[in-house]
Amino acid sequence: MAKRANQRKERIDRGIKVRADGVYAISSWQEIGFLVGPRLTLILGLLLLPLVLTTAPYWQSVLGIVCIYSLLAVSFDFLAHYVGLVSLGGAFFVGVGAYISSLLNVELGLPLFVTIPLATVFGGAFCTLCFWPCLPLRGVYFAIVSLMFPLLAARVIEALDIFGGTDGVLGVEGFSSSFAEHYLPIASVLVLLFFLRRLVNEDLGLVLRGVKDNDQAVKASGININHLKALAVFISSSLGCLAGALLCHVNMWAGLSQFALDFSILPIAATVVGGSGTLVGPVLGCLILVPVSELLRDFGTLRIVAYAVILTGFIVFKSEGLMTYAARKYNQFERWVDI
Amino acid sequence: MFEANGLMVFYENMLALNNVSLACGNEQIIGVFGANSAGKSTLMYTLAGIMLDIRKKEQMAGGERITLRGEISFQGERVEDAKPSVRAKAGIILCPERRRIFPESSVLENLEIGSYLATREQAEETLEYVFEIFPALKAITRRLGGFLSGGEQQMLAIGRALMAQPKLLLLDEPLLGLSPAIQYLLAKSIKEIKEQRKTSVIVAEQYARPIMPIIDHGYILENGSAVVEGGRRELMDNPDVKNAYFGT
Amino acid sequence: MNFKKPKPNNGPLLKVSDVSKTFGGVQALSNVSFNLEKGQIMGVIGPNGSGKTTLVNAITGFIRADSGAIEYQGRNILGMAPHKIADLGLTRTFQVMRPYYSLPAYKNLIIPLFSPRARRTGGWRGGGKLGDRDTVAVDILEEIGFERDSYVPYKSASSLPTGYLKRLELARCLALRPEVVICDEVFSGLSMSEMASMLPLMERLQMEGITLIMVEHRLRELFRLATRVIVLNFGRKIAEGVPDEVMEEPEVKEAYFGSEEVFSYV
Amino acid sequence: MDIIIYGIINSVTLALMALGFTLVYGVSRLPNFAHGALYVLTGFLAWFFINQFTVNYFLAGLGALLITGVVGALMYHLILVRVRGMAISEIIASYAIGLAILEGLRYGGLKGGTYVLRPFVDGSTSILGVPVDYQRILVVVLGALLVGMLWFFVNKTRLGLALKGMAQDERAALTLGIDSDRMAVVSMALGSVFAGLAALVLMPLGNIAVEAGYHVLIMAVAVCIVGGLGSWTGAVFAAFIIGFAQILTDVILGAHFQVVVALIAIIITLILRPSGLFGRQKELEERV
Amino acid sequence: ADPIVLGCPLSTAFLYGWDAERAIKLAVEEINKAGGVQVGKEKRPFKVEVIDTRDLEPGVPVSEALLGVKKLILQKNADFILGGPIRSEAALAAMPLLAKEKKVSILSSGTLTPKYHKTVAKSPEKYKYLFRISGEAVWMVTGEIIPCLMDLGKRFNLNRLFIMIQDVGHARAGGGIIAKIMKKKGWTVLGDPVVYPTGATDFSMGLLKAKREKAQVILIWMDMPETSILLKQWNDMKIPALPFGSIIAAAEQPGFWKATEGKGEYCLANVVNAGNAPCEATPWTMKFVKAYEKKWGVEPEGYGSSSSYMAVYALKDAIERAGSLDSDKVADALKKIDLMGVYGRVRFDPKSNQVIPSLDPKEGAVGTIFQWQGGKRVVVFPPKIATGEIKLPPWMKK
Ligand SMILES: Nc1ncnc2c1ncn2[C@@H]1O[C@H](COP(=O)(O)OP(=O)(O)OP(=O)(O)O)[C@@H](O)[C@H]1O
Ligand SMILES: Nc1ncnc2c1ncn2[C@@H]1O[C@H](COP(=O)(O)OP(=O)(O)OP(=O)(O)O)[C@@H](O)[C@H]1O
Ligand SMILES: [Mg+2]
Ligand SMILES: [Mg+2]
Repeated sequence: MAKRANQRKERIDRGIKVRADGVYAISSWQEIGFLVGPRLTLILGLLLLPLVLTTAPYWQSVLGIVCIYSLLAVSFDFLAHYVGLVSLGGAFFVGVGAYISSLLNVELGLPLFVTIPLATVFGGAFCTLCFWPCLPLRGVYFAIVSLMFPLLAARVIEALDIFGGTDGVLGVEGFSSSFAEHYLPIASVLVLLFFLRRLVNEDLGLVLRGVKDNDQAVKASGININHLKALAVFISSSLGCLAGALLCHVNMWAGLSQFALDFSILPIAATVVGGSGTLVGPVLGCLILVPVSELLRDFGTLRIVAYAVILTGFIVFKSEGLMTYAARKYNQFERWVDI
Repeated sequence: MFEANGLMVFYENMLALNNVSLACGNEQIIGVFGANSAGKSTLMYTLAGIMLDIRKKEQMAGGERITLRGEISFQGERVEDAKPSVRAKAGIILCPERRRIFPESSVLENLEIGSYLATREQAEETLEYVFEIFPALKAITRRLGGFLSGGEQQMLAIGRALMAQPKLLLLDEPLLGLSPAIQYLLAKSIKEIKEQRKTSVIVAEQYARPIMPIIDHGYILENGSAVVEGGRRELMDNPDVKNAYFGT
Repeated sequence: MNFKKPKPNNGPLLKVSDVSKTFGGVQALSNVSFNLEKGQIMGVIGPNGSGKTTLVNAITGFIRADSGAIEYQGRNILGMAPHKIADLGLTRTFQVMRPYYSLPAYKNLIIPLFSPRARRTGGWRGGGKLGDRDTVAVDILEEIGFERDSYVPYKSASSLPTGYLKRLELARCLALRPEVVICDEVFSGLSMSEMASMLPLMERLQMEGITLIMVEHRLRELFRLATRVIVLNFGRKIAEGVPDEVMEEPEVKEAYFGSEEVFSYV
Repeated sequence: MDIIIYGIINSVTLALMALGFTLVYGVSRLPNFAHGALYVLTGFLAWFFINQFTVNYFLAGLGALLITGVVGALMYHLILVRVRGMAISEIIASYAIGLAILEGLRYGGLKGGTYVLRPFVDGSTSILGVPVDYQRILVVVLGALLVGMLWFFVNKTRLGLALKGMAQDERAALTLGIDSDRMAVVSMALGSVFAGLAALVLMPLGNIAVEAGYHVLIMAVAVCIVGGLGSWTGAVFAAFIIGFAQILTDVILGAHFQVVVALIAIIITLILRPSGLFGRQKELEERV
Repeated sequence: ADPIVLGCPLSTAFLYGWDAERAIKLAVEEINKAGGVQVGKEKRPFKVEVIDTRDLEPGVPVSEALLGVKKLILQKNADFILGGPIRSEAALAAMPLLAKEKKVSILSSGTLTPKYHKTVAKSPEKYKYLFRISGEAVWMVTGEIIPCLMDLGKRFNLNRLFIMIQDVGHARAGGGIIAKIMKKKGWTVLGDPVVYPTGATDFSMGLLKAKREKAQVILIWMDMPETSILLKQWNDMKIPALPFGSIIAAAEQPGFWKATEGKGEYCLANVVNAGNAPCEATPWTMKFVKAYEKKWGVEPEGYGSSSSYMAVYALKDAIERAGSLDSDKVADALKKIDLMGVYGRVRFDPKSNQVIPSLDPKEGAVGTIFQWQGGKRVVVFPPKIATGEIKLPPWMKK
């Protein structure tokens, strides 16, 4: 873009967003389309994809993985950018969810439509309990401790040889209908995305953001930040546990490797690529990164190298994240004006 | 020796500095006065080149767009495109607003870091000078910067700027949070710095009272424009200025 | 949270006795005592580093005093968590401003308005029931000097200049409908004309029954408000009383101004 | 006795692994998650030089260090500079680079246990009845030396101080004439060289394997954080705590629980001292 | 004619992955050169599709491997699955998936856990497509390692056993069982097994302990490459105990000698099936070893080489007898297989689909234990195929 003397680029909001008593004043069909368009694209897109992919069953199952990673990424994004707790322990949530769900399924014989919700709620509660003593930690210190949790959990299970030890829990029930297998993850992502987006814009969400910005001032406002953080961790870890529970039924197996670092790192990478702090961005990031990783599978050992290079490329060339960039381009237009 | 012409700064679509020109001769103290959001800090950042850095960071994060226009020259050379570190090497040192000291370094270390551009002898000599102006610092050399009280931090920030051997010292709200006695002493020292160390000083303040008596020339900023300009007496006699900056 | 109504007590609203605090060898406070009566405006002055902010921190629970007692409405609050103390109606501003930088100015107030105390009391001037938080927030900002119809209340706090941030600090306290507000240098960084609007505001607060402790270096303005001041030096209280009298005490002069020359300047 | 001797060796080993990471993080607040990769890279390069060009150990090591330093500097200059200040992006970007290097090496044939560096000095002796090989003694000596050097560099030299300033407040450093981008390049290069040095000293004890990269990274991060950011004493202490915790569990509970105990030690240390052993981060951040 | 696609989910960056890959490719090349596989009336070639499952890489989740298997089946249209997954967890985890997709699979490298064929035996109908042609841990221990140890003990009068294992399931199980049995057989087992986490690089504490306790044999069960460090340390410290690798990935490879600069001499290693080190178990054995060496430049490496090679031949045999690629038919044919292979007679247990082991190549699949002597791998067990005798290091002789 040529630098013009005595001119500067101006950005102007495209939509006429007027905030009046909590609703957007919507003036015309055009406006409505403008607002609803992108959201509808995402929702319909996700819902239709499995149908489009019926001839490529493998990609259908990849889509399921995309959704599972999306849940994790959204959970990370929520905790990191709306509460300020950067958790590198996504794998802990996955593992807890997977183990709870699979054990309930295998040991008690509960059907998966029962075990998944149970794992989500109780897994979330369990994770929150584990993280409770760490809530006063800040920044990297929290990040590192959270990173230790999945490592520790895997080690403990291994050392004590409980829950099937290194072999994992075998014989977990799989999805009986492929409809459920494909749509349950998608539906979870959409519903939870909607829920979280509402939440962060509600007053509670603002307070959480306040905790991130400046917890001292929140304390001075008479709010117990530990309770807030615990609540946030609960929400986020429930999401992670849901992902884990889904995963163990997709794989028909749960085991130690559910605590693997990949489940912590990939969602974070997706968040960075997609645009952190946008909640939709992480989903977008997963929609790109996971299939890319699958496409590269044929490369064999070179795959990870290629993947890392692509990832770095995204981060370097769109460091703000795709979603942030796209949203800006969509919502604003630019023009040159004289100074 | 230092001259800025037609400075304009936009934050996105907001005009923060509007065609501001300013000059500072050798061994002069220039005052820039203005109420809140008049654009004093913006001006200081622009002069020191920090604005370039802010713009770079904003671009990286994809946020708002900052536009800079205008010419700045220092000792006959154009510096408006020079990086802040280059300007600092040339002698333009900013003591930023809100006391940005290094919180995890001790007071002494803060000062040592400040002397990055100085020679060893200069550093030693200036260190003593700083302790002379702010004796309070001398007692607490080993305390971490972040633990200091507001006023102590302010003193430290000014001291640190001095350590960098400025030829042109830019002070952004130096009086903020200082006790009256120190305020007074600081004003006196600014004059001393100018005279003894052959340094020019530009001070941005909203609390004009202690500074006004020592300036050679002053500007009043309002909403990003320099509305009044003149020598010390001129400003002091201007009824509007008197009203706004000295109260009644 | 439902607190029992405090017992009607006829003692002082806030009673600080013999509070001391050291930071690894630094005696930041030593045996400071004072009483604060309801409705007063009390000034706290002292040279830089004399322990004023530390005193504020000790009262509001941000640091734990080593010894002594702090009673508020007859209840000992020493060692209580800061949020609990704030919930009792004892709030403070921060000397180094701590707004929520990523939020617009008015959204900054949503957070105190969300607190249990604001919900109970309805926020500043609220009649017990809290209305729409956004509206209340903008109302409060307007009262405190943000022009309602300008863009300022809606700007992101990170781009606000010092003056507004100072007021935002105060607004954050007021949103809680506090009983005591401790202001740590709210006047510094304000220009004369802004000060002109702040002084009446403080007076109004006093009239509304809010008790104020003001830590200040701007003595002129402080003395127009405060009925009583205490002076700290090296963590010790060296004087207490009516402003004019206190300023005449030689120890204060010595500690605070050093020389006559400076004094006359002030 | 053997507990003490091997405890010390293990601790110094950990400290060495962490040095480069601590340096970069301590002085430029850049979590260099490619640390482990640089470690392995140096080892591999040295091996390559020795075996391909049959140069002597010293030259090979020097060459490897040089290249690693340049790689580190380029890494910053080309990539990390664009995400500077966005901590999470920095982590992911550097991790991705590290991944590319490590897996690239693996693709290039670095697999299995066949890549080894020879010890500088062969043979072993016995200290107080405990057999110890010379290389391990060398590790302890060099480790102590390097820690001392680094401490001196960071606290006493102009460059070190400038780096430290930049880490704490970049904008303030800019006003003092410190060119933050150049400084970060310097610190990355230095950090990489230190990672490499550690590799050259430690690798003869084992073999050159990709997995070591991940292991070293985790240990380095743990030591650095447990010690408290930017604190040298802290890092050394942390290395000793973790090091001895490992050896002790090895003896008492069995190596089986080594990792469990080390992890628990880390978690507990941080819960008790939220900014690490010698860090003041939390207090500083909470000072109002 | 259309090729028959063999999907191989292998962890190709690791010994137990690439050994299988190389052996399978070798077998396929031989078969295709000879005209291919007779399916009904037409001759069809084999085609190999390898996917890197990374399951041996520490920290890579098993779901990666599962996705790899899925990809082979759903996208690469693999007709049969050969080789892996390699890691036990991954192989176990893949069972339901393979059963659901009704794919015949022959496991031939990695996975030693008895749980695999026991699971098959438990629901034979569901898992009837799953075979394993390589050895499994129970036989290895009771049929080979224990007898070999007893031999050793008798010959040199040794009876103090010290156990060092890696912190993985199969090693812990194996180490535990060996300890128990050896105790029963009158040996002194010194303390509990010393367990090392995967990736450990310092074994001095354990070795010192062994020395202190006057161990005479150190039983090692580790599949990580760092084990070569253990042997270097063992040699440096001159620990007077013979290292006996029940599973010891590092020492199986021909490159081990160079990696330890000869310090690994005297180490014993079990390579599960004959043919993974040169010997004359059957006429085919050396033919295989030579062919492998010719194609890949090294002797057969890990313990999955000869079995993976045989897996292809067994499959060919079964397909030809079934006359079709139909999973049920091929599975039935595999069940009835009786083939003289590289490591003896190949037959599957009718219930568990596990290859039937034996000490005699004429009766079943034989194993191999060798010792490093002068840079060579000398087979010392079972006696029927041995090419040399066990030696003690000089510092052990009194
Ligand atoms: N990063 C930014 N983005 C957008 N607007 C900004 C930014 N920084 C400053 N502004 C706006 O520019 C105007 C001038 O701000 P500036 O900080 O220069 O004022 P000031 O005179 O220094 O005020 P104070 O005395 O309170 O510090 C203000 O209206 C402020 O809101
Ligand atoms: N956490 C701490 N560790 C060490 N010293 C501290 C700590 N907190 C405060 N101090 C020291 O205690 C003294 C009192 O600090 P305080 O902030 O209370 O001063 P103040 O009266 O508010 O000064 P100012 O007017 O400059 O704001 C100072 O000298 C300060 O350096
Ligand atoms: Mg300003
Ligand atoms: Mg203070």
